[in-house]
Amino acid sequence: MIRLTEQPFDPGAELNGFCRDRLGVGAVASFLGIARGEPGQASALELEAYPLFTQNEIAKIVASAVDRFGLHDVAVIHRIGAIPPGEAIVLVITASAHRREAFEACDFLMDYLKSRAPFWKREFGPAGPRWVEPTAGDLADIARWDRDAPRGGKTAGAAATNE
Amino acid sequence: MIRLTEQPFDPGAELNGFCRDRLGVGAVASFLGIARGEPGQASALELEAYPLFTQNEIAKIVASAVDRFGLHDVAVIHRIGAIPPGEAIVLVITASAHRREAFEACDFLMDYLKSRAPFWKREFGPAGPRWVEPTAGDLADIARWDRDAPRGGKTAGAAATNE
Amino acid sequence: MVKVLLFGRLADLAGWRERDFGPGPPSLSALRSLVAAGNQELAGALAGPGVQVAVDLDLVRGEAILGAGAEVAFLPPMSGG
Amino acid sequence: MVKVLLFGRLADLAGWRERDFGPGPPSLSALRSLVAAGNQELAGALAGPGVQVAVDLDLVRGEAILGAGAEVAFLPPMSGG
Repeated sequence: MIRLTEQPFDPGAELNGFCRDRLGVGAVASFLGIARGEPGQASALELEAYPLFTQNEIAKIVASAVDRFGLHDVAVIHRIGAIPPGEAIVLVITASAHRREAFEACDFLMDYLKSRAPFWKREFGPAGPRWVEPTAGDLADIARWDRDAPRGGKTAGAAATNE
Repeated sequence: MIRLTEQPFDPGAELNGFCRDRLGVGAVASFLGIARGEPGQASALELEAYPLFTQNEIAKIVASAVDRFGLHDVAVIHRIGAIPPGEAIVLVITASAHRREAFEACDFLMDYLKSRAPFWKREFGPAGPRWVEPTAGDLADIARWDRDAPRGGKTAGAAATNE
Repeated sequence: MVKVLLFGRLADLAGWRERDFGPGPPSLSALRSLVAAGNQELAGALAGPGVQVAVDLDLVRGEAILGAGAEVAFLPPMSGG
Repeated sequence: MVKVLLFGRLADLAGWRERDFGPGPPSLSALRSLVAAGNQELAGALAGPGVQVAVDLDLVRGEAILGAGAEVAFLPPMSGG
């Protein structure tokens, strides 16, 4: 499930909805990005998307992550528009049989979203607004996955009935 | 916050409670372990703890993770007793300024819980109950962290106002 | 008629986010010149590193022939999450 | 009097989880013999690899002198999560 939304979303409700009736899934990893800022600040940042294109591009990467890491399911919820401090920007949830794959897929998807997903982000800091581009760290993070061979299913098995 | 509980817990509510009023935190990683099993099965597994000792030992590891990864906060909620299929066993949540530290700390804490935390786990599979011991994979997972130098604060910086 | 979309700082430099160009520039390079006409800063930014182009929701590299009614988006370096 | 706690498969092998031993075994090795008395399988398991011992909530290695009222827990290989 991939969703772009201009409205605030409820990370806990999303997590619970995602996990409902998953008898075969042992491992659920998630990442939640929260807008940092000063209390009282109207918006910490503003995110622009090219909705249909953004949705398509994320769907391609999600499909490749499902394949590479052997995932049962993925949710990506990404806020767009103006985001006040303290509100959720992005939630990525990955489900798999074992924890290693869920963690790595979640990490991979966040690296992708940070530096290659079609969003444009403007931050409102003390020095005024500025467009954010991927940092050297972000580029190094995503490059890890280009270098690595696929890892899904390659790790040692965990216990049979839970992750 | 470290909690052992014989009662089911609500992962979404825990995540939301953890994230409330965190204006300085950009990154929240979490891992949720769910009891796998067949529908209708009374319990998928049973977890025993030595409550005070278990709590103390987890607290030591959480303190070392906070220090090593520069975390703002950590929550570990671990179910004990009999756990029906589909219910949450463990939830680990880590909060930090940047995503790399939150991910790594969550991964580290799960590796610890799997193979070194004072719990004894009995699974009820088709072949009857059996005590679970850490797998070769679990031992290899936790050994990664013994080998590695501390990583907290060593990764390249992310953007200023959100993770 | 070709619909042009600008995002991020490209829209700021142009002062607009969406505009139609007609009757129909035949190629991407011709369109890029039209879009940046009279705006040196925008021309530089459009030619800058990391700017990608999507035609009808597909990324294209280099030159492209544009059909009538094409939607062309100029995409500066991306950052989400 | 020393309180002994067994966990996991050690408790299964012994058929009990908690028992008092008195009037007071002076050392851990003496206590271990008492705990396993007449139960070869338990004796083997207690001496097996990966079994740790906590005295008054602290892990100890090797021998230990036990104070009156000590709580001694025998901990087989652990696995949570």
